[in-house]
Amino acid sequence: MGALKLCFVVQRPPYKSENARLALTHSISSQTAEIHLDDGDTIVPTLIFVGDGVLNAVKNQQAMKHYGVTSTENHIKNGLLIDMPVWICKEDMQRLGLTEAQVITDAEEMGAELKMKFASFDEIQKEMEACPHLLFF
Amino acid sequence: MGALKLCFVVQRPPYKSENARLALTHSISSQTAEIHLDDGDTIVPTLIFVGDGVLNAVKNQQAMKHYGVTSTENHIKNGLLIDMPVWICKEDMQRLGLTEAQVITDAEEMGAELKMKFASFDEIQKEMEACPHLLFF
Amino acid sequence: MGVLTMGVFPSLVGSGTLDFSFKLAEAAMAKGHTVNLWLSGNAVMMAKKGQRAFKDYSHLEKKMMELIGKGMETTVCEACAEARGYHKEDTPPGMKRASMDWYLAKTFKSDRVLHIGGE
Amino acid sequence: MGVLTMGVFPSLVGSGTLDFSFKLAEAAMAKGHTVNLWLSGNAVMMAKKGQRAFKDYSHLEKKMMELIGKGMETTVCEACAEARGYHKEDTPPGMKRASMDWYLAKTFKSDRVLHIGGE
Amino acid sequence: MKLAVFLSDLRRTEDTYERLKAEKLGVILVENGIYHAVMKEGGKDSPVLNKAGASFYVLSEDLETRGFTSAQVNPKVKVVNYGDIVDLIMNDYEKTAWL
Amino acid sequence: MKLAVFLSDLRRTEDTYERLKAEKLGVILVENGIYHAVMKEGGKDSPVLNKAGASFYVLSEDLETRGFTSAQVNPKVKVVNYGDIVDLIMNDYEKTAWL
Repeated sequence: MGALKLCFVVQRPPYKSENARLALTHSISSQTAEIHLDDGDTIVPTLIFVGDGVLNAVKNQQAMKHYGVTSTENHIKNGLLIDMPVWICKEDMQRLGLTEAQVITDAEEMGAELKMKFASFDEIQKEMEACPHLLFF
Repeated sequence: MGALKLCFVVQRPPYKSENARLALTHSISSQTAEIHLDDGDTIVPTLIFVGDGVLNAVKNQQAMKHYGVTSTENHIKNGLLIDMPVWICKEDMQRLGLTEAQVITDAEEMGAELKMKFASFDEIQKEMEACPHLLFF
Repeated sequence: MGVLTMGVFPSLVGSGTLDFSFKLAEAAMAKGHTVNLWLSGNAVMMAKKGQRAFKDYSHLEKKMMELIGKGMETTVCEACAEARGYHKEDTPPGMKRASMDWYLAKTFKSDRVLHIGGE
Repeated sequence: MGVLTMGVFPSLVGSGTLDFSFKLAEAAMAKGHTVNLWLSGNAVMMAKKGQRAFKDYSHLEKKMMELIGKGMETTVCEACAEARGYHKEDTPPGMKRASMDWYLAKTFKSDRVLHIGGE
Repeated sequence: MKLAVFLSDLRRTEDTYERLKAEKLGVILVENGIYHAVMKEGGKDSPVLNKAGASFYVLSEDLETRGFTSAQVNPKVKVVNYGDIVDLIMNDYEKTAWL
Repeated sequence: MKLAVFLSDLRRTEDTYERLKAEKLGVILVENGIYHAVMKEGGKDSPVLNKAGASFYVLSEDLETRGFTSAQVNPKVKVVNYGDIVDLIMNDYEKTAWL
């Protein structure tokens, strides 16, 4: 019986490729990983947005309206809804001129209790040290 | 009856993607474009390497040996062989520290008469002005 | 009214470039222009029938068929398709397969060419 | 001897990343390690049988079949494949199809994970 | 020449843009290129907007897809839609360059 | 942590590399990352090689594919093959990061 921590780190903006989307779908799939594991074993993900990756967390994305696809906003909120920790680097937000008002802070409207964590890169570094495997997107 | 000049401009290094390879195969296909054109009409390409694109012209690429694929070196020489003008930006070579000895200057061993043209960006700019359509890769 | 030839190269499932080119083609045709579309490199993914629509991916087959129906001449790079295992029978109806010289020849009588390269 | 799980995401016809991962897998197996390979995103292109070999493209089907024959467990992301129109009957023999949780579960008993993301 | 340049990335991997000259230059920001119209990295305008003599355009659909609105767009940049881009290509400029 | 970082591009689009810390850091240059081992842009070493305390490796197959040889490699960088990279991953480092 054990828990394996995995860090999913998104470094690039949304929509250029599937990159961020795949980070989101893969991290969320940790919920069902136990069907392949021994009893009691679990995968415990942390989803982290750093660098230009913080642009994935901008609110009010109209991807469905204009292109008929789910937004990364929607995916992030789904992550919070299943109680997956979602972290965003606050230094990077500041560098890119993003305020807290512009980014996702919670998914209360969907009934999620967990909130986005605004983390320093130092905290993110410590989380990466605590994860045996790192998955950079 | 007329000739249409097209500039094919390669801006990126080889092997990361098909990018440079597609520039080469498409520009070389100008040779057979006339089957789709009226009598006497022709497509006249200039293939230009700028920026990091000049790395495509480095000699002695061992792509076939290691990965079983044709090198961009080989493609460039094929271009010279069909008398397609191939230009390389000399300022970019200098910036990246490439000497003339390191890059393709001709394809004499294949029987090509045409040689690589080492051009300044000013000359390249003029060639782009002379082409009605620009194809950047 | 003019002729616009677009060559689309790097696009893929999950990238916005094919979406962009189809929307631009639609807007150009709505204004009475003629549009030719060349799909090469990874953009030949449009040459595969039977792509399943997921909300996570833009699904462009319907839009493409609609534009072909309205007269957009759409041709896919034959070698690029074969290299990916997309054979003649995979090609959606109305889409042509040709070698690269088709694209170059199309530029001859075009007023504008928008060549979407990159990686 | 250890277990190495690789996840390959962005690779495509014409990119070197799939070549890299297959060569690395081969080298690891030659040294007695066990290798698991997860193909997701655009790397699911390996899930299409019948890709024609051109000298311009690295053609990896043979190498992959060889490695699968030597025991490399190779699984392709089912949804990513379906979105591209690659169905069960397109999958080369010996390759598995699964949902994403397969990959995460494999990391559990792996000594090392090499996750090749990017664009 | 009258040239319409398309930029579709935030982090560019070419430097052709900085060196290209045109009597009349239009810069059309699409896809992830839209970030150049709305972000002030380190408090400054994107260097893309420093190109002298150019006219700048940004695609509204791509802005909104990424969570931004016209109100956030740099005053140097005009917000356009797909139809406007068709007119720019077919009427206002003679050549295009997707960099 | 003991971390092996893989760089596969000449023009990078992330800045994670500059910020990541590790007690023991190996930087493995593969694919177009090999240019950092052989080019002196503007006469200078690639900034990638300035990472303090890191060990640098470059894949010989990828060097040669692009027309370069071991003789041209910066003395800071050790030339390795695929088998060596396996040993680096499995024996010398605990985690990997493909950036």
